[in-house]
Amino acid sequence: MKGLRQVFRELVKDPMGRIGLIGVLLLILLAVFAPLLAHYSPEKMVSMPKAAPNQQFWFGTDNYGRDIYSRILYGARVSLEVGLISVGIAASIGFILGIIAGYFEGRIDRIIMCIMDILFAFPSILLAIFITAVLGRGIENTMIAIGIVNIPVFVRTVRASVISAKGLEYVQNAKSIGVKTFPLLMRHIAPNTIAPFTVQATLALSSAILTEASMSFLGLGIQPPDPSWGSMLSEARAFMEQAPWMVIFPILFIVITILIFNILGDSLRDVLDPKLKT
Amino acid sequence: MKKCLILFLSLVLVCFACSALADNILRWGFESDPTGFDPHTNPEDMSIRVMNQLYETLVATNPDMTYYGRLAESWENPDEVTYVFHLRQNVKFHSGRPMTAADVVYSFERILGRTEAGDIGALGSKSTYYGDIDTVEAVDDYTVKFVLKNVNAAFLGNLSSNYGAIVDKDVIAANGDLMRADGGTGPFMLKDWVRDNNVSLVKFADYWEADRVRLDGITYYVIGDESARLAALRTGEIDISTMSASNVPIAEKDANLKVLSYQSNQYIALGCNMSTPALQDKRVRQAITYATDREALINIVFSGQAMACSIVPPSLGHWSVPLDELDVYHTDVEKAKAMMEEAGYSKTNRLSLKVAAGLLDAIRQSAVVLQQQLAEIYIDLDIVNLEQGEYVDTWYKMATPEAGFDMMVVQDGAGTDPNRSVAFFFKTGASANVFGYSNERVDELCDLALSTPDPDIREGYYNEAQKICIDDCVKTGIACMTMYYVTSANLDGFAPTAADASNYRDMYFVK
Amino acid sequence: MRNYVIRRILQIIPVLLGVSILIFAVMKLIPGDVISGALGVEGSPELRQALTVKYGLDKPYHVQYINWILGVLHGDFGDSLRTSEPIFPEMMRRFSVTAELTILGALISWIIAIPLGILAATHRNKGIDRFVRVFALMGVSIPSFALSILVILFLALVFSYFSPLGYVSFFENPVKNLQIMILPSFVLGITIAGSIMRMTRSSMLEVLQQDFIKTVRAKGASERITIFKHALRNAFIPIITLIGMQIGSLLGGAVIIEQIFSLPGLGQMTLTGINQRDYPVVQGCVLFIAFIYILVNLITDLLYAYIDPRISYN
Amino acid sequence: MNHLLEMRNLAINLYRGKKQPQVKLCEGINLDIKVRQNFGIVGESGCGKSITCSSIMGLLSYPLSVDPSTSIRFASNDGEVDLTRLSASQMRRIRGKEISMIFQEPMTALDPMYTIESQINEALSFHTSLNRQEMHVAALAMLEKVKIPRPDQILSDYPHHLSGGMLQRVMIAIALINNPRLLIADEPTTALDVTIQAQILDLMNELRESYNTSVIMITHDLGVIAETCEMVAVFYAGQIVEQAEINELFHATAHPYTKGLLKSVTSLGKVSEPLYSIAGAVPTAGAFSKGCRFHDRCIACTEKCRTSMPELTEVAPGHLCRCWLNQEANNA
Repeated sequence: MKGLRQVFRELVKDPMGRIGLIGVLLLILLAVFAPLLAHYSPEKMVSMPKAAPNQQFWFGTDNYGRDIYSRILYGARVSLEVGLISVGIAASIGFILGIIAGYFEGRIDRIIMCIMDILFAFPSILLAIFITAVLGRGIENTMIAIGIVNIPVFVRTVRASVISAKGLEYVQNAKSIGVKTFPLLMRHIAPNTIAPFTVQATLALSSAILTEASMSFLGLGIQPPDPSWGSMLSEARAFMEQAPWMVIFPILFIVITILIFNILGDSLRDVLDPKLKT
Repeated sequence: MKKCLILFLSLVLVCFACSALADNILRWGFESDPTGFDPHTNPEDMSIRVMNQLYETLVATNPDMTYYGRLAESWENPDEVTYVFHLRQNVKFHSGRPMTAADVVYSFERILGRTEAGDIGALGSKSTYYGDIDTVEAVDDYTVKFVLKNVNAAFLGNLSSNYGAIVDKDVIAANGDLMRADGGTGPFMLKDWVRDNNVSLVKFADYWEADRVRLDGITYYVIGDESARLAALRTGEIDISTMSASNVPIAEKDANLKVLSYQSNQYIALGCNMSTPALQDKRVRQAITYATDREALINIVFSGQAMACSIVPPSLGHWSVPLDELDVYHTDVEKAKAMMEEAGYSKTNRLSLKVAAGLLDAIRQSAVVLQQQLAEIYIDLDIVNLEQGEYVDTWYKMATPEAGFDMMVVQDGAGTDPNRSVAFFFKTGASANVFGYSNERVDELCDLALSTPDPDIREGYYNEAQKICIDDCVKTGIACMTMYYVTSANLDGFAPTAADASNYRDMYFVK
Repeated sequence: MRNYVIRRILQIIPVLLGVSILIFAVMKLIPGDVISGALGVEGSPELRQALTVKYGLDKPYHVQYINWILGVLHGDFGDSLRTSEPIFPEMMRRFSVTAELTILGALISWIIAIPLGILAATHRNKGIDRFVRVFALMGVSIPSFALSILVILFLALVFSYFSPLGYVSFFENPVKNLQIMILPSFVLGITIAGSIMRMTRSSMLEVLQQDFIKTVRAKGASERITIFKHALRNAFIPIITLIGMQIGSLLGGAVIIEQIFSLPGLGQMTLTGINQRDYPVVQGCVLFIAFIYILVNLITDLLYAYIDPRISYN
Repeated sequence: MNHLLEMRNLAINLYRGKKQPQVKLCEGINLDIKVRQNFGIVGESGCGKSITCSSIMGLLSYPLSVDPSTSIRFASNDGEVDLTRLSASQMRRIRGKEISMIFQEPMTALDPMYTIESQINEALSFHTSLNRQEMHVAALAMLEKVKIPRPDQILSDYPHHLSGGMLQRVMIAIALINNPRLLIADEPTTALDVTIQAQILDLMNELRESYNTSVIMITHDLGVIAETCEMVAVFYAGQIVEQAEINELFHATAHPYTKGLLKSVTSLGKVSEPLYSIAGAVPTAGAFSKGCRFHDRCIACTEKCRTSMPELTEVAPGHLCRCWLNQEANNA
């Protein structure tokens, strides 16, 4: 088990890890300080529509005369919020189910894994769309939908590492000297799941952000006036020729964000779990 | 491996190289998929554009708002409530069967719910359209007599609407309705409808005015994206499409394209569901109207290419009461705020309303601008953009809680006659009075106007009714837009007007 | 081998059952029932009652479910609330578009990804390898809709090229069909090419380090035989697993691509169904897509067994 | 040329990126293999035995490479060639035909995807023009020679159906089927059970006789060397530290390292006293000292050993050793 500090050190040593770490940090700062950094309210129509990028409107304005730069910043908030909360939902449920399935095996394991197989039987974006169709649109429902979609990967990851941890000698020893189930799980087994779990969480974040953007693009995710990169892009599509900045900036930020999380996830995997290296 | 790659690349090249050469087929770019082609029941815009080619009416409107015979060769008016139409004798349905007086009778019986099918929910069934037809009968094979219950000055105008199209009863008998079938007499026949993709029409060889029709067919392609439609126009993939004002400058720069425009009778309005308690308060409705900044909205949504309007747009000329005379249409946010406060709302006690909007850019974008403008007066709008079919369904339900919406942004056609723009939309129980408006005086005035042939007195009645409706603010007019068509430069013979914007009979390609 | 095939087929039955129960249960959660969707305001209580009986909604849930499933097994997915037409034939028509898009997308992604992945592995740390790694990372990170927009914008601005309109089936007019499908398939293919490329590269690298590759070389095999006959076949196993899973991304991605390129596929039918609250359509499409996905994964598993003699042995 | 193979000044480079200098994993290795000689190479793991043999086969791959100063001359059927100068296709004609190799891990040395027959056939098809039927006959005969029971059934089996011992027999069959002049066996028995080990060694001895093949036997096990070899080279940290005929080496051991090795295995299969082990570990490449590479583990280390590297010198006829002790003894 590597300590947090060592993981961090190794991550910083790897140039890609450094890029990922700094990128994510910057992104979080942008999102947290969006109200300070933004020049205008993201919903306010402050200028003539479709103004080209200039000193006042760094990324130009959209077809409603709203400041794209401010909307991008607030959009980062929405993206990260949706990403973190939906992965949070998926990770916590997935963690509990994974531990239960991996530790107890037998029937309960089969039931949980069967449900996961069923969830896995849907293409993920389709499942997310289906769930929002039922729950209704809007930010909370988008989070829930993406959360549910991501549960199975966490269950599988955690279950696999629990099963391999159970075979470890010291866990066997602890068990044989009569350590109770819960402390055994928490103290001896759970720590073994952390590495693959963290890697999975980082990669799930990037896919959650991508799913959110796709759904908002289809008009099923975040609803106006909340700024979301996906919905900004879907709006901008009609004006891409007259106002390419309306298209370029959201795409740029979507791609960079997903890229950064992928880079961080890859380097984390190399550091934490060299076995998984691809 | 290498061979495979070369093979693949050459295949791709071949595909790109030989693009299909279109013959004399007009290719249209549609904003959304039509919902069906029953002219009596479907008011949806895309469908109407198709139905106007499939079906015809007894009379049609000239650009100066006078009428000429289409399926009727001539008509006479022996007394104020009787109309006798002499039909053309060479008209055939697309099935090849000649159209006779019996078909006209059937069509109107169907509209009025007097056939075996019962009430089919026809758009023209209410008194504002054909509801006051007392009897329709075939005098002989080519003569039809209509007797009205009371005098209706708008009767001819109503007949020119596709809601009164003449349909083939055999086709209805075979298909149940006309949503996916074609029972018309028009210049083009329905050939194929690939859902979400295209509708293709072919020229009807036995059309009564076949010599006049120079196109071999029309294919409507569904291209949701306006930018994609514009690109398709520029690359010659399609020949014609509507275009919003914001994209017109690009089209104008392109020598291969031509821009046609006309001041339409289409207007954007915001309607209140009268079953929502908060909106039953007139102060709230008026505050909404006061808070609406039409100029700002027009700048954003229509690039300035539209006119602020009430519920009777300026294209109706003297029938329309000028906006200056209408106090509620003078934007006054402070006054609106005060009224909201009076009604009990404040910064902390805001009013949340669910608004239905549509996928059409004008509707969707207007909703966003209104959302922003109304935020100032403590109103939070929650916008849901409805797909075309659901939009129409919701529109019908907007007077009831079942609609699920408190307000709706609509794009309505004011027609060519105040009967349509006032009575059709505001008279109690009228077909298009979807928001549940009801005012006894308005009903009375509409009836009076209809039975008054004298235009000046009629105008007086309509003006009074108009002002009452406007003051009640159940439906607030916002903007009446200039409509644009962008066509390829070699397309000729098309002159859209507010009266008739979808007459493609005379179109042709300049070789 | 035969036993293995039978066992795998038996294994998907509970999953299929579970998927159908899940879809059925979720559809029952929808606020406002199907009848309200079908009826306008004018729905009188009598009419409502009549429709309730007609759709069998008065029966207990499990009976409704069994009726639905029995119908589905006979290819009867019910009627659309909007068009009142049976859903299944429309679904099949739509599926042919989605299937073509998905298959072409998959082919394009393989044509791009697998050779490049192999090249990267055999030229480790050289220029081509670096290019492939960057390309793959970008491919994984660019959403299909963003790529579509960029491609459309680029082709329109630079080459004034626009994908032809009006879908025609391949059998009707193969040239026009390919002209229409090539761009969307290409975009779809690129979006999954990244991960396949990465998998090919890492899997090839792993295999190339194994002892038996040395044996093959020691026998005097040429590089071509070493790479294609031995390394690639071994490396294919994880690649095939990934490809099977990617079919899910393709089917899902098709929903978006069909929307952008106006293709009348299953994804667009699903979305339209959702927008129109045409619940039987949504229910049918989602079940059908899930079914296809499960089927594809079954086929991958069987292919797996076909390629790897060790699988069916265990 | 007197020898089947003459290796001169073999050096193997490890590439560690643009910024860092290359490291030599092996250097200055000279080997002479006579026709029909059994040559043993012994040493701990990581001392460069395997890569030395791989470089004969031309099978080193990135980041390893043979230094250009090296020459490996080989008396092939078509005359004398320098293996390091051959083109890839020329080298392929030698590999598997004139020089074959057997590896340590029989379980992983065969491609799991193909049958035994197709893997044996491959070796034939690369170098002969036999048709399928002839190849089948040849493969069957070869399996019989390596004493595999039920050979026709085994031919259609996949590697995962067979045990390690059987697989190693298959490997030997593949290696010998083209009647090579030189067989390199890289720890052929290490991964096997002791009883199987003996069987395999016996088989190899037997076949070598009948095939007139020279063998290079790489092992860390002096017992194996004693059973099979005539000449032995002892490797340590990328160098030859001692080379002699088998009897000379066992009875007149010169190098302290060899002594240590011998001490740790008194005799094959018999452990009479607590196992001796040499303290410390082999230094890693790039961290070699200027002096003798064994000095920090050597019980007889002197100041000179720390600072300068001894040469490989003849301490007795045909007996080479790289140690200051012997050189001084000789000089003195």
